[in-house]
Amino acid sequence: MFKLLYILINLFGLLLLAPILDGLERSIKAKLQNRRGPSLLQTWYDLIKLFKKNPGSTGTPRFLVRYSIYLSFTTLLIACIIMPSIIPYSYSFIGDIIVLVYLLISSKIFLILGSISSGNPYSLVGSSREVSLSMLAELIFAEIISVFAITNNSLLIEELFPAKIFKPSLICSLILLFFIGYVESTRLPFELGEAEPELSGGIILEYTGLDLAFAYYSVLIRRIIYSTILINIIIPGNVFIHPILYLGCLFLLTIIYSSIEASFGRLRIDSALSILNKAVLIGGGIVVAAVLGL
Amino acid sequence: MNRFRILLQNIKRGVVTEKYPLEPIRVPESFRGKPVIDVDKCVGCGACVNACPPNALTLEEDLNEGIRYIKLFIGRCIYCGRCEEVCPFDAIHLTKEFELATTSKDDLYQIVGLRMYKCPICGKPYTTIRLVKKVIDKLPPEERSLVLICPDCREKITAANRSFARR
Amino acid sequence: MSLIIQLFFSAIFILLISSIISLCFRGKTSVLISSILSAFSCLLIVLGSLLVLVKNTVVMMNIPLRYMVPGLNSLFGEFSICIDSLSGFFSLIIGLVGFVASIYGYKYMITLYESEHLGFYSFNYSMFLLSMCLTVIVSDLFWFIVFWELMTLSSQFLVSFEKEKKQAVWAGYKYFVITKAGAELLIIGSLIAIIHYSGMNTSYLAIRLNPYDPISVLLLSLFFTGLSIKAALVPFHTWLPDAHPEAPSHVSALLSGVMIKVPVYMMMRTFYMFTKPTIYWGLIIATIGAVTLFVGTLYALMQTDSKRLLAYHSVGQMGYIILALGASIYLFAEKEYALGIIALFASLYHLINHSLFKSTLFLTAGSVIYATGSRDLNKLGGLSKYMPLTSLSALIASLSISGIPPFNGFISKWAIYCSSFMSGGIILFYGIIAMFISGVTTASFVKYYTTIFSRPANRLPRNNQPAKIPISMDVPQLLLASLCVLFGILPIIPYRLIKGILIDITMSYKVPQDTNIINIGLGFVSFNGIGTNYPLLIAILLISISSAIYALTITKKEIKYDTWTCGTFIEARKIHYPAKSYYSDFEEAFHYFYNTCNALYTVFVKKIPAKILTSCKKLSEVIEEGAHMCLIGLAILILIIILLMV
Amino acid sequence: MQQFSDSKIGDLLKKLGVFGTTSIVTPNTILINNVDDKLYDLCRLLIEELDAYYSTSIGVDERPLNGSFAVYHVFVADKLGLYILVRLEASPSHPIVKSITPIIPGADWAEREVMDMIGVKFAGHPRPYRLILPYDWPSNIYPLRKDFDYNDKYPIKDKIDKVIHGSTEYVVDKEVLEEEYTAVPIGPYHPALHEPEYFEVYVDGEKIVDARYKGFFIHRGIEKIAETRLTYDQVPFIAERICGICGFTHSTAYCLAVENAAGINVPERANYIRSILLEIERIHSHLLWMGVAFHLLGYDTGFMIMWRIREKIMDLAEELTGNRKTYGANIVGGIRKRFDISEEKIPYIKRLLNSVKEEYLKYIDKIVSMTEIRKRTREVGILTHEDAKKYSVLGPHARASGINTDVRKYRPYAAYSEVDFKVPVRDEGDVYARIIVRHEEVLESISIISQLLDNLPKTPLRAEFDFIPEKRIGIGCTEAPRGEDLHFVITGYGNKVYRWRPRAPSYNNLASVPLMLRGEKLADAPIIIASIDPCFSCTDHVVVIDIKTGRRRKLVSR
Repeated sequence: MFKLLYILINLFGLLLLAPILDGLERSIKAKLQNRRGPSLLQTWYDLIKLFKKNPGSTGTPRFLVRYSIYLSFTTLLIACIIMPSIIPYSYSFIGDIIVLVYLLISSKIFLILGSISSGNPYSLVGSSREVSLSMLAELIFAEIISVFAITNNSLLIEELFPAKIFKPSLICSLILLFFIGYVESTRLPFELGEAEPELSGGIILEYTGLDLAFAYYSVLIRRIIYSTILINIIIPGNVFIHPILYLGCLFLLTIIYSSIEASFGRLRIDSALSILNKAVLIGGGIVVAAVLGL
Repeated sequence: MNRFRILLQNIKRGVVTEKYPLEPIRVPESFRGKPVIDVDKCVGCGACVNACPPNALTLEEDLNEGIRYIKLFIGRCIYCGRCEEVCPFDAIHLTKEFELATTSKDDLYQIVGLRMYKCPICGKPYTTIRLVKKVIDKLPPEERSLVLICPDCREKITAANRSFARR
Repeated sequence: MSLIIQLFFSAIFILLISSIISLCFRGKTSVLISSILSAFSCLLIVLGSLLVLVKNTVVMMNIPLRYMVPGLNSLFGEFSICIDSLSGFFSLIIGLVGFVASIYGYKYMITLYESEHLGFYSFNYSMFLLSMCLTVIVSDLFWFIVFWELMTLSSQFLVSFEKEKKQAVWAGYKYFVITKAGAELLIIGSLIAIIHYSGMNTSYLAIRLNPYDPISVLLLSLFFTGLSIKAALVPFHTWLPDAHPEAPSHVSALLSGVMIKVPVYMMMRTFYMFTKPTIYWGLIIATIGAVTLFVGTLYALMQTDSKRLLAYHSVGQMGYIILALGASIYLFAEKEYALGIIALFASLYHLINHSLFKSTLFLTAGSVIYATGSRDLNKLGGLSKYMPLTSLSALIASLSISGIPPFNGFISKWAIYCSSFMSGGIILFYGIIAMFISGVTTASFVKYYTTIFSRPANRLPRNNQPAKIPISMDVPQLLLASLCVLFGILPIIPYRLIKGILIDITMSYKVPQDTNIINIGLGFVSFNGIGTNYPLLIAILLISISSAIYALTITKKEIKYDTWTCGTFIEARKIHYPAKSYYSDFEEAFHYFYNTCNALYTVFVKKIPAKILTSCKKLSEVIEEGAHMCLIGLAILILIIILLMV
Repeated sequence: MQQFSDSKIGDLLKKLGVFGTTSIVTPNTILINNVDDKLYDLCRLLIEELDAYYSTSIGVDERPLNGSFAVYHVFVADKLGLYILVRLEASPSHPIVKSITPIIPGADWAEREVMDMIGVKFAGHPRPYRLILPYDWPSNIYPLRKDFDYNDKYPIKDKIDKVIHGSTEYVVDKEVLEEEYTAVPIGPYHPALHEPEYFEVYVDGEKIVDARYKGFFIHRGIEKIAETRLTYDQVPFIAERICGICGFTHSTAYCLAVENAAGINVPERANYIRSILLEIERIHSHLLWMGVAFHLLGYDTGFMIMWRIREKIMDLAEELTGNRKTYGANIVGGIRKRFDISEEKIPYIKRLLNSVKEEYLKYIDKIVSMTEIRKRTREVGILTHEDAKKYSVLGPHARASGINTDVRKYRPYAAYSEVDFKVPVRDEGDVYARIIVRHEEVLESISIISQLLDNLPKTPLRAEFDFIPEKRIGIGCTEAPRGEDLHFVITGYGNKVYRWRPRAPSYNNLASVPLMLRGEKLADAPIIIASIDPCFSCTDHVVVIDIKTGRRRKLVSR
């Protein structure tokens, strides 16, 4: 019974926190740009407003365009269930870390399927960019997972979170995880699929009302999932201090993320891919180090 | 690392935006805001109407009632201040007021109604009493009689005079 | 004769009959006969192999052929059949896909290939199925090679079935030449085996090779090369992307889904049964697997022809299978039995998955050809409106091959990652490449699905209204697609099929019996202490939550609108995004790879053979000239002699 | 003002006299009349020997004056500081003149505009299609003819898209582009464009293969209104409203044109104040543009910083003119009294400008040196020197392509002859060069303002003059933040202009955009389009389409 309670706390905690963190990020970014910025709950207000609106449908097949966004959202929810987040308990029965990463990736793929089906050229360009990025991102994820697997000798989530020994290769892979989590969570230098001034929304261009709310919400949840993976590997798994530490680290990460986001312009896709290519090489080096036992 | 230095400078600078709708905002002395017609000074000469580029100021006459209306519609006003510049009697001024949003279009009108002076010959109202008074004050007494007649009648009289003279 | 043997023999008999009868007809009748008979016999094969796998028995049968040369103890005097779980597993795949393809093929062939000699097709089709089935169940190298060649021959005719199409004939020729070369290697290998090891006995049971003996190394390498040519492993894959698309679609399904698995069968036999697993062979096989999946899939990403794209993916997915096989051999040799078993399981699992989803995909591509007459992804679009069932099965198969949970491709890929990530060493890097390529596969199939089925329709090539797909073509796809889902959410089913093979192999190596290595329950897989996966739960959660959200949103009125084009009117034709534009930036980022591979291709596939050919020609010319010289010389000599005589 | 007796001008007149009758209409404007078949030779002479560039063409319905239509081609000889007008006459019954587009591609739009608005046809024009009027406009009605009343109304056909796709009467400018590329519509409603314009960009993946431009979506009857309803003194206020950013430069150009035509000498102080306000406007515009550019590059912090600095300039404008835009100061003959700059304000202005400069310099180098900004601007959207000349591009856009042109320097107006400043020129021709040119111009403008403030003369603000003579031609040219802003005026009767045509710099610059887009990435399209600082309202608003001011119409609907 307690286990179910834990899962529910984790799930709903993340769902609740994700927009608030975005609000925090927005206000920090505003402060960095000499603005006042919105309140912490602004993202929630936006979401609620959108949730109240009617959905729209377009593209061929119309059903897929809409349903894919719910599939995308649901995969993220399942990922939330798997992970230890606020309370360090994970329901690893569903799957291990590979399953977790696959859930994250497939949420993006579902979104892209729907987005391309809408037939908008901007959505197509955005999806094409997003897929190009996530192909390389998957490679980097594979490298990170393999480092985890080597250092912890397991792929099970409860074995990985938190990490027991901090080898140099593990720490390096955590930095890589930070990077790739940043890339994958549609933040500014790498926010290429949506790219407002270029593609006017790109992959989420054709969603409106309720569906748009789900699209936004999935972005926010994806962000918090990446932060959570990173945090939970580092902080100890004691039930009592874990939630406090977790929230503190989330806050810290938000500050870091928002200040990075405020200080970068958007990259062009070719330079983004070349940066990712470099990260892949670095990741390869880390894997070699891990294999050598460093 | 220039990009982070920029952020540091920004943090030092602090918040610069203002909570404008919640707090009042300062405007300079020379601000050109909503024009206001001074009802006491306006004589209804229509100089402002002629000068107004966007036709925000219009002149209408109700000949039956004998009233001349100077209408100012803020909805068309571009706040150029030409009216202020051309007004011979200092009767229209730009104020510092700029929050003019309203739910009713009527709020955007300023209408000055001035009683008109009737021509003693044909009985047709042709100008405002105030204007006549102002003009009369300035003119030498011998020319006053002509001003008190409407332009049409004046034309007729002068034409008659001329033909008389020609004969 | 046991029931299993009866089933197999009747299937073989029916196939034989079907091929002979259908040759007598020219038109639709022949297709009808061969389709019905093949489908029926495939069902029998499925039944028989299921029996083998479920019962986990080995059925053997020897038919002495002595009477062929009366009074003489002939050399290859025995036609021996041995159906163990490995053969059963592969014949199950042959039966399954063959059944579906036969049903599908009837309508497809009679509509699209009316003008051709259909009797010839039917003959070859049945022959092809027959030879494939026999290839995996015989237990004698001699007969193996005989049926192997028959398989190549009959499939070659199927590939170049459209005689008028230059490309098809050329592709068939290329296919035949390259795979024949592979077969020669096999023959040489078999000869070595026969001569060196087993006397005149070529039965599988007799061949036991010492992996460190130089001659057996030669033999193994000959075998491996020969098999990998047929399995289209890089660098011998060049025939496949040309050959598979040219065949009729259900034959492509058979070629990609089944035929290229037959060499894997022989590889498994060779490396697990003829010899002991060794580290270097494991590494070589795994390396070739990794290279294959890398090259094949990255090339698939660039394709804009639907069937060619699928064919390149066949290369790539073969890479997965071979990688897992190599990893298992390596891990067995390293005495990491647990991981080795997982890898072997993954290899076999992915093999059957690949036949399911790749056959589905080829059938969907065939339906698209049937409906619109086009394979060009640049031009297609919006077909889901006209062919919803095809679209659904294509979506399922695309998600499966992309490894999206909870479909079957995901579980097998996951098993590959688990075994490789935990193995450490070089296999780990191959695992990383495999995971990367999984992303590339996803990208490629996002392209495949969306360019054909979703997005607003483009102007269709043939006419504006696509032809209606008959039920006999829809049902086979749906059947395979539902198997994809079933194998995904209930991994216990394929596990049951594979278990026999795993047990056989672990028994033969006296692996410490740890039954908990692979723990599979209803819908869940757990590799002890390594990884867990509960696809059934994921599927239930996914479907139920997303449907619940969808149901909740149904209460709100849906606003229908057209795609937003910045507020201006623009024709759908103009904003059509062709397949070649997808991921062009990614291709640009990987241009080093593509350039190198293209350069290698031109050098090794185009230039060197051409040079060899020209030099052969020159040689023959020289020889011919020599002959002329000789003739002239002879004539002069005779003249002189005559003169002298005079 | 230049002198008649200048021997150079005399030589020039002799040289040009070969081609037609020459006359000097204002001290800096030469009119060549009766050019018949030697038109091309004349154009070549002007461009090659005199180093003049083609600026624009103006169609005038001169039937009430002399019974014929006229087309004026304006050439600008920057080196001599002269405007050379080539007047072509067209008979009212059969209005056809020779097109110069075959030798001067930059004349394409201007000639098509004349065809649309006046109804003079150009023989030999390569693309004689409609440019400005919508496709459903009746074919024999030309809005700028004098017999067209400003409040005439014509029914608009209902099914517009049918006309577009099926009509043979008006051939849509449609080139056959291979079907295999995707058309990406940028505009009319696109977040990167702040005004409705339409670029149809053909892409192969992300790479732009070709681009087409269609503009003139928003039309207000500004020219027609000015010619029919407004007096000389009222026109500056509508001229300002051509543009939301560089309005003051339009009203100045108009005033200059009328003053040139009438020979009014503007008092010194008014000239100084005009220059100060123009420079404030330029700083404002460039800062705004930089903000927009950084926003389009995805760097919102830079956007906020630039607009924060711009805010101070707007405060300054508010302090000087009473509003955040420098509107309303100009009037024919000088500056209005209200806009005088009093002595007390000068220290404040200087202080403010200094702080702006300081803050601006603190940020701009750091922002421009950021790698992603550099990568996305360097060697992106290149316009070569030759192409820039061919398309007669103007302003910072031309200066970034190595063309040394600046009205302020070479044809000084207002008080620019009294100050010392540099004209920044760069040779790269890419987006980066355009940023840097504008960056340097901001600094130059600040220094110009302080120089002007230092020697602000004490004269009256407005020239005394009786009336404005009729039928005079005047050209007023100012250097708007986007380039040369040219106003052409023919004075008329009854205190009204007879013909007024403003030509905004974006009109010339926009034609070069498709050229720059070719071969670039789609991601860079917004910044390339923005790099010319396009002012679509300037380009569009100057022509009459719809009769009632501000009336909206959907050009293309479904």
